[in-house]
Amino acid sequence: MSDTKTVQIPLGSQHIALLEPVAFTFQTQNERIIAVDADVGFVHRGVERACASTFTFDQVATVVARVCGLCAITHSTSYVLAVEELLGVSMTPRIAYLRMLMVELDRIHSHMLCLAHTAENAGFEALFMQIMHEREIVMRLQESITGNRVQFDYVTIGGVNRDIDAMVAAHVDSELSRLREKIEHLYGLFDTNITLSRRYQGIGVLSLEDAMKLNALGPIARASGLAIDVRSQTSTFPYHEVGYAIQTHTAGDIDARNRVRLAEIFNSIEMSQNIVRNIPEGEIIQKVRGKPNGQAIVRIEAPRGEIFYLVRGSGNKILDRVRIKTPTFSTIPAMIRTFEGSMYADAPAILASFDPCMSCTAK
Amino acid sequence: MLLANLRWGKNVEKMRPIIAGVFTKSISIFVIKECYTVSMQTLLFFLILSPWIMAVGYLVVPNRGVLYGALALLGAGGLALFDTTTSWQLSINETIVYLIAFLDALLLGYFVWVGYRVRHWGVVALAAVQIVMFVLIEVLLGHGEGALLLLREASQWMLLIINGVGALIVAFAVVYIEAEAVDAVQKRRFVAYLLAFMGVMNLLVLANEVMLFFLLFELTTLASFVLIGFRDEEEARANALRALWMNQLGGVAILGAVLVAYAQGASRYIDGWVAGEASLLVVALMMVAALIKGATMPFDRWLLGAMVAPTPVSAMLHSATMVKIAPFMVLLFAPAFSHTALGGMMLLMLGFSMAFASYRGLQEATLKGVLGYSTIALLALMMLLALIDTPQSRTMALVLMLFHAMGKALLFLIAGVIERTLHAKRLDAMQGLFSAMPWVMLGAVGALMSLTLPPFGAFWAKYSAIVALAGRIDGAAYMVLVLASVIIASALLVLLYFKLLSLFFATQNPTQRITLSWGYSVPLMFLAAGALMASVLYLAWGAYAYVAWGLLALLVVLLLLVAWLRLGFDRATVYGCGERTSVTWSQNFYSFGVDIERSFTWLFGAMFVAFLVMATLLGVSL
Amino acid sequence: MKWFRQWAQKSPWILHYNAGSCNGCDIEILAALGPDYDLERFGVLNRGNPKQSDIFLVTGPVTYRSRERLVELYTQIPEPKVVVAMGACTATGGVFRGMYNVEDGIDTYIPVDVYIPGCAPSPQLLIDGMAKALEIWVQKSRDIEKPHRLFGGIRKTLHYLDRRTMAQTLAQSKEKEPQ
Amino acid sequence: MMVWIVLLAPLWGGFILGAERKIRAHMQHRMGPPLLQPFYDMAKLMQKRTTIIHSGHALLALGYFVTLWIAVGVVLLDGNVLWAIFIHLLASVLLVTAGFSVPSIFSHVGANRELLAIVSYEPILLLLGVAWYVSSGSWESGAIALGGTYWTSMPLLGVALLMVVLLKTGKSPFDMAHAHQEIVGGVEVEYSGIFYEVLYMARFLEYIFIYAFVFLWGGVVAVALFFVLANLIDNATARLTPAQTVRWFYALGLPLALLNLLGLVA
Repeated sequence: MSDTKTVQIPLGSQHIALLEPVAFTFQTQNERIIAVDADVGFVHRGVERACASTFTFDQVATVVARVCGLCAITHSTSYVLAVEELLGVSMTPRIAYLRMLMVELDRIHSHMLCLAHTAENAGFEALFMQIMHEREIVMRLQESITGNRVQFDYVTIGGVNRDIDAMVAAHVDSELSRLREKIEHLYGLFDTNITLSRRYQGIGVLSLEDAMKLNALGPIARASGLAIDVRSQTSTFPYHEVGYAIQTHTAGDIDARNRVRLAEIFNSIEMSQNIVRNIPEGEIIQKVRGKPNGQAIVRIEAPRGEIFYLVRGSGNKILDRVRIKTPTFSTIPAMIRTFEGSMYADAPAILASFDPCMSCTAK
Repeated sequence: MLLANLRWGKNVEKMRPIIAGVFTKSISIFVIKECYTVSMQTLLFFLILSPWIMAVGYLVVPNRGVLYGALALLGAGGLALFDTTTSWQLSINETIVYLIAFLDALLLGYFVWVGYRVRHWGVVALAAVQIVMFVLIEVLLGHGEGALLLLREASQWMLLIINGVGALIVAFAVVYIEAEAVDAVQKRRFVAYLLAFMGVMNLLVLANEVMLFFLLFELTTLASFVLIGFRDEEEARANALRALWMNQLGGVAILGAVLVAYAQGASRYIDGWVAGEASLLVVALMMVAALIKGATMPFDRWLLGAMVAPTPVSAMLHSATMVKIAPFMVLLFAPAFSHTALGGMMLLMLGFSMAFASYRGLQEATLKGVLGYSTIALLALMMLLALIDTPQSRTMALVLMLFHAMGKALLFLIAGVIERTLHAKRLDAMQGLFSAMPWVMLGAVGALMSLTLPPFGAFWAKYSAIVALAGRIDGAAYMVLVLASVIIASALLVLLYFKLLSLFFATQNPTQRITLSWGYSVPLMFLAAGALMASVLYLAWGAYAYVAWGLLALLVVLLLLVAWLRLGFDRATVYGCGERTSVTWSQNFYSFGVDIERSFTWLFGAMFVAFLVMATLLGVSL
Repeated sequence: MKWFRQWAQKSPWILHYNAGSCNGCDIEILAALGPDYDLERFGVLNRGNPKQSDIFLVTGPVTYRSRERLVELYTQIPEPKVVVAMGACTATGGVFRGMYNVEDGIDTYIPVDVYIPGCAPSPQLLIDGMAKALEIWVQKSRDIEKPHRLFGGIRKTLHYLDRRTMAQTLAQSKEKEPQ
Repeated sequence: MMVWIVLLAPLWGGFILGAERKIRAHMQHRMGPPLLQPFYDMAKLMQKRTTIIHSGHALLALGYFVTLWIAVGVVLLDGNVLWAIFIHLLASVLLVTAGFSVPSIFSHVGANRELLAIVSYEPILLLLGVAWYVSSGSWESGAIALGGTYWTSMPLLGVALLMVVLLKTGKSPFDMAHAHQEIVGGVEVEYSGIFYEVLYMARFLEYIFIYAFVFLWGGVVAVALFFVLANLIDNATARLTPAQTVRWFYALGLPLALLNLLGLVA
């Protein structure tokens, strides 16, 4: 290896392995990445500014949902919770359960999309197809509960927009059971498929020290053995009532991240089933009066990790400040660290396993 | 049964005279009519003597025009001789014998002095050993009756290679050395050395008396020592000394062979040895000399060290002269060696050496380094073909020698051009060369293709090596290993050659066009044309000729289209993910770790020792 | 050769570019490529390479930074090509309209042939839009400046075809065949 | 009949590819494209406007296609199998040269991987040829076919051949040269319109070429079996990285081939 010169391989802003515009430039030697340059600002639209200038506070929930289509529900829920805090409203149990149900269903479909996309980027088309096929179960459930597949604008200030009746609840219950069987089959595949383990195990390792030092969040941190989860740290939602359990892994590679996601899918299925079985009776919307005044902070565990909302109002219709900190933003340094030393051929799979959400990051 | 009608083996033997005939008959009309009609003996003496005369002449009168004319004559002489089929020999003569002995003594004394001057005691010790053996031989061994010089089939091929390719290299070197930072006398001396080297080689391929052979063998060692050390730098001196002592080992082996032959009552004539006078041990010792000269794997370092010399020297060593002695020697001795257990052992060594050299070249970062390892690999293939010793494989070894000489010379000269025009030696400095000098680089691509791919020259050797080895595979399981290493090596060579291309084309901004002077471009053109013509002529009568012709026609048509018909389509920019980023280029290197390489080196050393031990045991038991 | 021309519309290859979307549309494209909606049964392949694509499927309201890439990719797709704007914000800027870093819909930069409404459009809508895009693609391929045959046009234009000559050729051929 | 197969080789290859896409779709619970989809794609590509980087790049694709066709002809028309393999090598190298001849990074990476692919599969194919020669005493494919099938005498070489089939037909786990998710098709990336069509059809020829070897090895049954197996494996595996692929070929495929050859010789 007597040569020190490197090849630059760009990945993005438009690339087939990417869903979103983000430009990486890899410095490689023999396809081994030695340095990474990331440019994540392509999706910046100015949502925060618009939330504090153009839109009134009751419209903002719809706008912040468009920060990211994958975790739209967590964005709007966080915002709504913050505003409700400022307005002095607290959730009734039924509203809390319904919101929690949607957050967990969203987590399931987001994790499944990540698994599918990782498989596709590792060149396993059939697995992609299989997971996408099973993901449709969740998508249909979401449609049956909220009326839309992706951007469902379900949460509103004071409550939620649609109720579920007993028939839908039973349907959700049975479909989730069906989904669990399919995912169990999938879990076996990750164990037995030899090529999959070659592409996943020991690839893209993020050590525990790096995870701590570089502020990794969510499933990525938990896959490295860092047990952080907002769901266990806050009591915004009554997670302890529905069977929440933190899922961690120690290896820190792609495989560990996949397994943490799979375990969380199981946990979310269990929680969702508990929710629809034991859902309390009550109204789905509360009367809300007044305008937000003061400052509120809300943290929620989105599929990718902790999402953080700061809302500040001074009694006007238009808010003073909406600050959004998203999990991918924190995870990017860890992602870059993980790329270094990997093969370029593994880069798309590593990238997908981090499940980055650039439109969250750039807002 | 469309293609089966034309079989492979039928036409091989017909080819050589046909090639030679077409070559000479077309060229001789214009250039060498006189030369062609003179007697064979005159022609031979002309070939042997004229390089020396030219060398002295150029030292005295450095006129480039005269030199070019003389070189043309020399090349034409090599071609003309190629056509003849009669055998020729020169009987031994008392005076010459004493002259040879005197020169031998002089040379060995010089080696001692060289070793003493630089305090390199290895060289001194080896020279001392040689002197002792030499004295023993001169005292003990009688002269007997035999041929001093002998024109064999292989000699004809070698004379063609030495004089045809060598003349072009010298013509290139005259211009190349002009830009070197040395005084005028040194420049003249450089050209004279190269010419003298050719003279030594011309005589060596004819030698039949073994002490003459030894003298010439050591003279090539001396010539390479002088030429490698021409740039009087620390590294150059060290590498020159390494080349010296390694090749001296070969000399010791030859003298050892003579002594053993004396002990067993054999004469001092090579044709006698091959005919069965000498025991296996003698032949094995000669093979050791060949392995060292051919830079086979444990001895590869001297050839790679030779890279510090000016590029024409590398070209000369790699293509036309020095290392070609090795397959030539194997060709001489193969009939007495091929079907023995030692022969099998040597096949294995050569196969492994070929595979490892082509693998090792994958890590080289200089163009000359890559070419050096590829030479080692192809030399092993030549020796392997020669050693298999079927009529077809012997021919193929010679064919490979010819095509390798032309292709390698072309590549080395191109490396020299790059060195002179761009001052680049490392591969990463050679980006975008294609836009700078398209024709030269097209020649380089052609040369690379000619060394591996159908329908060009060297491919036939690769092909027939596989065929010949498959023919001997039955009942000899180790042959599977030899075969496998040849096959793997040929795949690795494709990788080695064509990964070079990645940089030649790679540039985002077209660089400025570089025009070459005639002194550079004419030898290149001759070599390229020669390689192409020889390929074409070779094809015309080969098996599956029409398939090959079709391929060749296709390639030519494509090249013509590229060159002249700028296709009527809109030009587009390359895809860069929607971005316009600047890109740096490099090329890939492949390695599986230093540890494994070191263990391979040990393996080769162990194999060589085993070879020696086996040879001794067999020799003793006889 | 009518059947041959008809064959061509059965093979639309798409190039997907996210020009600042919220991912909602993009994951619906993935879903549509999945087995339940199976875009490939119409011959759709996601090539990811503008040079081999026919349908430019854009999502997002075009942010300030992605517009150059958008135009670059558009120009790299060889004609005939169809641009499909997927989602409300791609058509008009949608909810992002007027934000300081947003250019309010891709038709400010490139001509759009099909607008698929919705936020996010469901896969069914996407398939519907694809069908519409194919009709337009056929229409465009009739009107396109034809590439010359492999070696046909070379002598005429010496080195390579310029667009003016091609336009002239096209105009002449249109005069000849009465429509 | 063989002449017709050779002359219409792209046609048959297209059918095979179409059938394969259909089968793969069914394995993934999809409907999949129609059987004639490859031909639809061809028709489409012919009507696209073609842009090229430079004429050499475009023409090398043509050279690749024609040379590959010649290789198919040699192996099917009773030619020498070694010749066929080497002509195929020439074709591949033309493609590699094309890949290197444009200043596009994905094309370069793809060409490099193409070279690695050659290093991986070529020894196995050549050893297969040698094994046939040892068994049947001839290098001509006609004589090899007359020698019957080689199921029993070369089972391990059959496994190695299956690996080569996977690599040559661009199937995971060994589809490194075209790895769409990483390098957008590798050497194909800069081609468009009619020249991309040439490469697209060349892929059909690759199918015919490698399945001709399978046919020689084990007759029609083997072709059917390998076809099904290749698709099953493709559906059940992820794509390995280039380094891993080379390692698998040298640690598994090549030893298998050598062992089998040793068994034949000893």
